[in-house]
Amino acid sequence: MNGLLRSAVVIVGLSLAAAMVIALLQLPSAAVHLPALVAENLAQSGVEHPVTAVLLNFRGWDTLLEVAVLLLALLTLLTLGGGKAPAPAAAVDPLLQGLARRMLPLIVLTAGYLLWAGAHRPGGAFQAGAVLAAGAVFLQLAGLLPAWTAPRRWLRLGLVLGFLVFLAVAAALLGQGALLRYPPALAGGLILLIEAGLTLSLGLILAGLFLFLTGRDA
Amino acid sequence: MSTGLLYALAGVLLFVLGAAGAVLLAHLMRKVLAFNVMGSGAFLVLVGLAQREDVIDPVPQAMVLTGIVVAVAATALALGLARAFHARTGRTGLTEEARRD
Amino acid sequence: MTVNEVLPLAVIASSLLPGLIIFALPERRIGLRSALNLLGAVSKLVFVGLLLAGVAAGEEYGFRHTVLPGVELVFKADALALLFVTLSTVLWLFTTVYAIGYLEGSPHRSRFFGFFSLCVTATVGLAMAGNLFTFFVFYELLTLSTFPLVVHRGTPQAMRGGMVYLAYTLAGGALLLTGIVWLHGLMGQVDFVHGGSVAALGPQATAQLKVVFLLLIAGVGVKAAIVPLHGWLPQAMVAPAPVSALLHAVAVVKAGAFGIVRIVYEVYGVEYAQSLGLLLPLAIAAAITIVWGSVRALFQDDLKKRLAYSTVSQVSYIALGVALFGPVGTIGGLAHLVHQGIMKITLFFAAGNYAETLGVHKVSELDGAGRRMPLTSAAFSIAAFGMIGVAPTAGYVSKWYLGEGALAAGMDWVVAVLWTSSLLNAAYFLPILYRLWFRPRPAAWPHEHIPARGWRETGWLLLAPPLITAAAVLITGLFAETSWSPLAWAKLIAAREYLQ
Amino acid sequence: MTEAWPDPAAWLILLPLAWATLAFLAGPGRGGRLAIPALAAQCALALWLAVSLAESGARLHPVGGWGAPLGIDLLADGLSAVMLLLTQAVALALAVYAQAYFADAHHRHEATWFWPLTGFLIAAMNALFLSADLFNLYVTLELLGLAAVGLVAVGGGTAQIAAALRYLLVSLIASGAYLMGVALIYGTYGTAAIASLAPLIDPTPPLATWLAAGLMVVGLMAKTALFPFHFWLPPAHGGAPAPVSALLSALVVKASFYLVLRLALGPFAPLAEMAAWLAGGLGAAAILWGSWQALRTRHIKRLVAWSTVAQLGYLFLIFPLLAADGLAMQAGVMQAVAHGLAKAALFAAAGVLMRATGRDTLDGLAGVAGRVPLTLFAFGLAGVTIMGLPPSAGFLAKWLLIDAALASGQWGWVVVIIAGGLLAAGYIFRVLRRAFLVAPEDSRFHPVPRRLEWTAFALAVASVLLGLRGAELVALLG
Repeated sequence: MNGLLRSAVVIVGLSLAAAMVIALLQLPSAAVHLPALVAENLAQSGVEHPVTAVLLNFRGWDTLLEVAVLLLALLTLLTLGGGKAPAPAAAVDPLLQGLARRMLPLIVLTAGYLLWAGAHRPGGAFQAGAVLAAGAVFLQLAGLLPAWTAPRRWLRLGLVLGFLVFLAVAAALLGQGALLRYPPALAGGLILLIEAGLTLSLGLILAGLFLFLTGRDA
Repeated sequence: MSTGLLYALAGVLLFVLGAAGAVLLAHLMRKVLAFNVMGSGAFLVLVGLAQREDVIDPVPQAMVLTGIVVAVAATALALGLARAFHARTGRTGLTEEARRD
Repeated sequence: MTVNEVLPLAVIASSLLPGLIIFALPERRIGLRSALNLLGAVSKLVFVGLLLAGVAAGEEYGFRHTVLPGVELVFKADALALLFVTLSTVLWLFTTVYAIGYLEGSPHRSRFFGFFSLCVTATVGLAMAGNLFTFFVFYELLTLSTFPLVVHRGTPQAMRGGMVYLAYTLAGGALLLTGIVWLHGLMGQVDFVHGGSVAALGPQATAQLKVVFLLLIAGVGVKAAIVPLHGWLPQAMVAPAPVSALLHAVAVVKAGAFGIVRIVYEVYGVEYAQSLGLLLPLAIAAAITIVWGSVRALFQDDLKKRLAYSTVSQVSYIALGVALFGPVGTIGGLAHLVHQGIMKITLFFAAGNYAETLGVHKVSELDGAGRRMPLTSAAFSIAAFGMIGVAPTAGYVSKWYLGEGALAAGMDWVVAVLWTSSLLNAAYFLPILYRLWFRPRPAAWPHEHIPARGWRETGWLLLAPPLITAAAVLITGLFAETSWSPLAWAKLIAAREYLQ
Repeated sequence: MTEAWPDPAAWLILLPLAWATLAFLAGPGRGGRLAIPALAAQCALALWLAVSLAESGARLHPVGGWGAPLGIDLLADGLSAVMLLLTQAVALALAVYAQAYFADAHHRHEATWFWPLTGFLIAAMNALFLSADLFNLYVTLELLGLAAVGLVAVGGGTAQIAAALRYLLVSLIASGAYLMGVALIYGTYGTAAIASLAPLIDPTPPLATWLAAGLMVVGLMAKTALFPFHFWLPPAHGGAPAPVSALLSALVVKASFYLVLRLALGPFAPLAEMAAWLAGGLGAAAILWGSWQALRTRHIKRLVAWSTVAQLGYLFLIFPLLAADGLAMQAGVMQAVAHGLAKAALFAAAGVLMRATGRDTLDGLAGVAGRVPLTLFAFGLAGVTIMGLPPSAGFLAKWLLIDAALASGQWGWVVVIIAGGLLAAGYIFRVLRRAFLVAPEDSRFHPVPRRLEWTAFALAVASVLLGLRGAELVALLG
């Protein structure tokens, strides 16, 4: 049976690839031109950088659900956790620990910059969160941060804070009339507030994805 | 044959390779990696096609950002499940003959 | 919601509501359960009485409820419906009394009487259905509510009987559904109208209409136990006596026969069916079933199996009456619908008493039972004579009219069929009567059980119903020609069907 | 377009997201008290939405106020209103059921994590039913998939982990295919908004659109566990705890079917005829194969899971009939609603039966009718809907399906529909039959919380009552 499946998948794969290549080569030009629309509305979006404008304002709905997806993935990992004792700390390398202690402030600074830069050049909450998470992983590998087991109240609050802020803003705006319709004057401020909350929570969530995993049956 | 279209074609090949790998490979780790290759292929096509007439379109880039985050979440979940499965059964694959490797 | 709309619903609710309450009753509340049962039966009788008076005076009773666009749940209490409703209401009262006595001390009685009430609700709903859709809804509800009754004892053979019953009835239901939806597709909602409404479809649809007729009659024929589709009936004898009585005299089998009547008279119209040449094959199938059922009954030693095969043959009298093109045959068939019910229920009540009191299940064990249980045996004998068609009984009247109808329709071979079946009836009933009255009683009965209360024979709850229904067999026979007999009502219906 | 009162549709998404997060924040044990009132409110919102749609037909809510090509639209029309009502109603009933089901000591772990995951699951479904943007649908599909996988694994056993893993891998590959479809569509037309795409896609589109439609539909079929892709469903739905299996079988697989229907009626309508017979064929195969497996398996929940595989086949039978003038679409949605209610009742009843007898095999069921009569009655009523017998909603769906099939002269589907009904009777009575048997002496029964029985009964009665009054549902669907 396995040989049959293997050859079937290969045949289907090749024919699909060929068809797609042909399709792409004879593709007509697109009927709708969104870049023009984005440029037009960039002024009211509250940020200068088009990608951040799309991410946080024009398609802010996608981003809200996307954070929910990330939070959900973490929840599911927690359900798998037996909450057993964390693995014993690896042999500590003094050079690594020294480097980690000196790198930490730099990591936090970079994350802050990325968060702020997001408004007018590539950057934003996700990139800042990723950097923070990387910092946490680095500390754990260096033995300065124990692996996490079942999160207690404060950690849980940290994990969901960003998402709750985003949700609160969305609900408040919906109360006024339309979901996620930032009043032009407040758009920039609201986006920054949401991005700051997200940076903290995404940092904790992404770090959690790694630290909760290592916490068990290494 | 603009560069955007070239990336899109590469994306197509990556997609098909990743999909075939995800179906055929038995080892869970390889399946998750293949799934990520597949995702990257789709993202390449998404951005590549949008720039095939050398006009930078921010919307697909935002979509790709969202897609990457979703892919990270899915990969983390897959790895978590694979570790839990390995911890309970000692096997690295779901199918029977996966017991060997 | 005028009175004319509420009354049919009241008839249905009078058994549905007590049924639902009984389901919820704990097992030990015997008094309340019996009271609810009897209250339901009596109130239904009252409502039916009102309907009878109204319809006789030409009143129109009906209720419509839209389920889907173009599909309505329609109730219409017309003369034909009330024939069947009256029969089932009256006999349900007696069967309930009998069941209360018969099931004393046995487990799961709330469940039994709950489904018992649902079964009668389905029967009455089916009788008063105003279109094929409503008919089908209650036709399947009848199947679902009788299955738990057939398997009530919970023994493996009861389960086998139940499974066979389900296989036949659900398959029949599937055929019926296909036919109904097909017809629905051809002409929209199919209401029951005197003289039928299908003729309006014109000549190009005749081929399809023939196939649809086959589907409808096959679907309904399963419950009417026409020969190739009758296999479930003898198997369903595993059920307790009141259920056999209900299934074979009142509800299931009659629903099938009633379906045939509705389809031939009020969907196709008897003239149009005759012009399509559909009545002859139906008559032939009915004739075959009549003879074949009686022949098989000859060889059955188990008393209830013999009565079951007798039912297979007797119900086809109704189908035969319907297939005889002419008012007299119709009157014979419709009257037989009622007469057969009264006679067969008496036989089953008696069979139940023999089993309960003497532990007798086989015909061969019936020697001398007449003297031991005189009243029950008297009732059995009267009903047996009725089945044979001896003079003063109801059976004689319906067979007489069927014979007349056959002559009027010029189908002389049908008279021969009627005679042979009467002879066969005699062949399988008279030996029983001989054993009952003229053979010496055995040393000891299989397991005799002398009831504490009531006559030596059995409790009065088990004795009164057969006596009353046996009396009814005689009364309907003797007073057939009066204005309030089932025969008169059948004449009223036939007059309305053939008016156009 | 924004009325004085804000649109109930958007609240239907934000509310579950909120209570899911708060349930996680509140920690173990307090989730149920939060979820049930919230779900009741959501039911009210969904009902209000449906009523308000009855007059105005459809209700557009541009998120952020930007409108179709640039921003994302939330569109609430008859179809989404019906699916929302089904989801909230079944979720509320199952929440009441789950709170009692997980109440005892050794279900603490499930009790803790069931509520946040279910909250995200319901939020994902509501978002999916309302979204009118292909890429946003990808995100909602992912959110739904991960929540469903999490719920399958919440039981914690090895079999459940393996089933969750298999389900996740199939779901990811399916999402990947769907995403590639969206990428091709965006590349070809420059937008992912359904409203803007509909006028652009003509009956003879470029090859890329055919490929995109194919990839998206195949991906969604895999997520709906339609016949060749059904292998992951029985272990996942059969192994999970009863309330989870009920949620998955009754609701989750319906979401991807809804999406296929939405695409076939909306943007890909011109292309629908071509592949319609394929969908119908797979549906017929699913009915036969699912019923055959249900007739053979010895475990109650595995039987009910295979029944899902079979009943999903009915949903795909409507595609070849969509062109006919009958009410094929209404039939499909009626079947989805009827199956949703009945399947939730079946799994709830199966959960009670397993807890009462302590075993999950059919043979252990002998005589259970005496012990848990209400549950048996619920199983019977739900079975009536699955078999498509009157007076149930399943029967109305079957009636409409046969009517549409006859109207378009496609006879084959009528035979399949009738055969499917009889096969369903076959496996439903396998359970009912054993329940009526006399209980063997050695069998001992454990007491079961009354609330479990009443919830299963309420769901089953709902599926039957809907059978008496389908006119409003059909009217709502337009």
